[in-house]
Amino acid sequence: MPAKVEEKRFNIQIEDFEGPMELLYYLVRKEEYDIYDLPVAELVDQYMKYIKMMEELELELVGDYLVMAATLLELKARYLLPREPHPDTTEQPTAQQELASMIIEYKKYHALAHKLETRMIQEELNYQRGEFPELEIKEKMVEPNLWELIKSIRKYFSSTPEFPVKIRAEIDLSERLTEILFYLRERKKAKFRELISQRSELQFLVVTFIALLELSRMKKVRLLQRRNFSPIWVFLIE
Amino acid sequence: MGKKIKPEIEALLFSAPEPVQAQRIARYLKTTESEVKQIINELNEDYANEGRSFYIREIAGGYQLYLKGEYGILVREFHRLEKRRLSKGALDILAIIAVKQPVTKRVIELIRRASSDRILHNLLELGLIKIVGKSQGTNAYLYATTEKFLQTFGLKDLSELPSKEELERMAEYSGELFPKKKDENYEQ
Amino acid sequence: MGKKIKPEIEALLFSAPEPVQAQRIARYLKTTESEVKQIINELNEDYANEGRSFYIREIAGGYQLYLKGEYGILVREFHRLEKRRLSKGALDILAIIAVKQPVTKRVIELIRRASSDRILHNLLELGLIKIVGKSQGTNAYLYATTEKFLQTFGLKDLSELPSKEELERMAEYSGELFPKKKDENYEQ
Repeated sequence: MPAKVEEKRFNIQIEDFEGPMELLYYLVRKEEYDIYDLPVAELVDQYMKYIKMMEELELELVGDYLVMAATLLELKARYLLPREPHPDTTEQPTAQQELASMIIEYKKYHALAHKLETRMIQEELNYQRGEFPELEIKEKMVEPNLWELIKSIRKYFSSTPEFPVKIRAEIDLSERLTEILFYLRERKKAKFRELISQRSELQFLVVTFIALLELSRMKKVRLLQRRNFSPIWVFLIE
Repeated sequence: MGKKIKPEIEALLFSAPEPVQAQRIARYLKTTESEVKQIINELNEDYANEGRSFYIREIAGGYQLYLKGEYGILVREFHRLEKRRLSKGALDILAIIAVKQPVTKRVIELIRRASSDRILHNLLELGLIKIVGKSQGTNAYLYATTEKFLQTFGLKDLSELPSKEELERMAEYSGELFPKKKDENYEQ
Repeated sequence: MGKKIKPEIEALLFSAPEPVQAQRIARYLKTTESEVKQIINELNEDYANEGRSFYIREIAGGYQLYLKGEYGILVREFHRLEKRRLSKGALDILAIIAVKQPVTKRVIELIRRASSDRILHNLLELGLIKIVGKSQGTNAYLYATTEKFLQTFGLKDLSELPSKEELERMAEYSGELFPKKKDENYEQ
């Protein structure tokens, strides 16, 4: 059955990157970027290319990658957009610094995770005694921790079904892209806030963000923000 | 050969989750059953000479490492004193008392559908629950959790136990890619 | 006394399915912790001299009988024992918890930029992490590693892991974390 084969292929893809930070770090390595002088726009574009591919594969995990995309797009906007010199001198980290410290922070723990993995593999050859017949333990004993207590409480006092609820991406990127273009053709320009005002879900916001990035890459729109935290404007390029 | 095969047989028995047949060991180590049995005898002689507290016992058609009987009481008493662990049944009863306290044994047993005398007794002994009075109508003891209960589970007070809403949210753990509404509680 | 206490300590360790603290043994056998440790050393010397396939290992804050590593493959193949590996995401989360504990889900997710509910749930189920309370301000659960975590990774205690400061320092040497050259070893 071809569908099954497809599924397998997706799983391999998911395992390649356990999360958006690993993907981002992989891209930094692959492109040999200098962590202290990151080409923010380029890196974000690279990232977007990957998640677009993932979205096409309809990977379930794409949600986290989309949330990260929103963060990255915000950083990219701050990095690229012309900004009026700010009168107050309190130094805020630049988009470049923020992105770098995000990656460094993650990398610290990822390096440790790698060490742990090595130890775990070594540990696999260390065995303890196999059975303890002399203890005559009939009942399973557990460490009295809050998690075990919560599980017991849930057993008696919660009617919620145990199976996980799956929520899938239902907003189509290319559809959203066309919608934005139509909207801008009438008005020539719009505030970003306008474009996301119709619906309040995070997913809608993220897909809109990505659609705008795509349009800007295709040179169909231009993004402009006057200063940090001021409204982002979207102009149609004709 | 003989020098290597002895610790190997010991290793197989040491790590076995159940009695192992001599024949299986022989096949795996490419030797005969009688040699395996002979080495097991040698190991037992070693253990006796060296004053080890265990031996290899022939049981259920196979061989297994066993503690010598004379250490049985010492060891069982040691592990009985081990209060760091609770049975699932004990946790269940603690959960019911924590949520419904003060509560009678009857109510506990109605919820659990199992008799609870022994466990209630143990929990009282461990100081995790206490008797706080008697129920008006039936004159039955009312049980409640103690300070030690809070300490054991790392709680400041009972209000830190999950609310009904929290319990329900927890059941959806794998669906939280997108929160249903943007509420501040997301990601706590 | 010395003659009796040695097999007794051995018996306690032999029958314990988890690491036992020297202090607990000392209290139970009414002796000192240092004597217990010394006898454990003697037992290990005995085992080495007699060519035993196991030894007493210091692990997860206690002592436990372990098979020597050299018999690992032999034993694994005989019993067809398989150990489950953890995903990279689970390892990332364990690394964060190990260093920053006690820590909330929010902090973990800020570093990973990925929802972590499902993995946290699995790690709780595996007994590698535990909930140790709630954070004061936000009322969010605080996570910490368990003894089983130490055991799974063959650690005596948490001090064997690099501290927060050591990790900081590691990160400062950008060369170490971000070698200029692409190297094939990255993540296999």
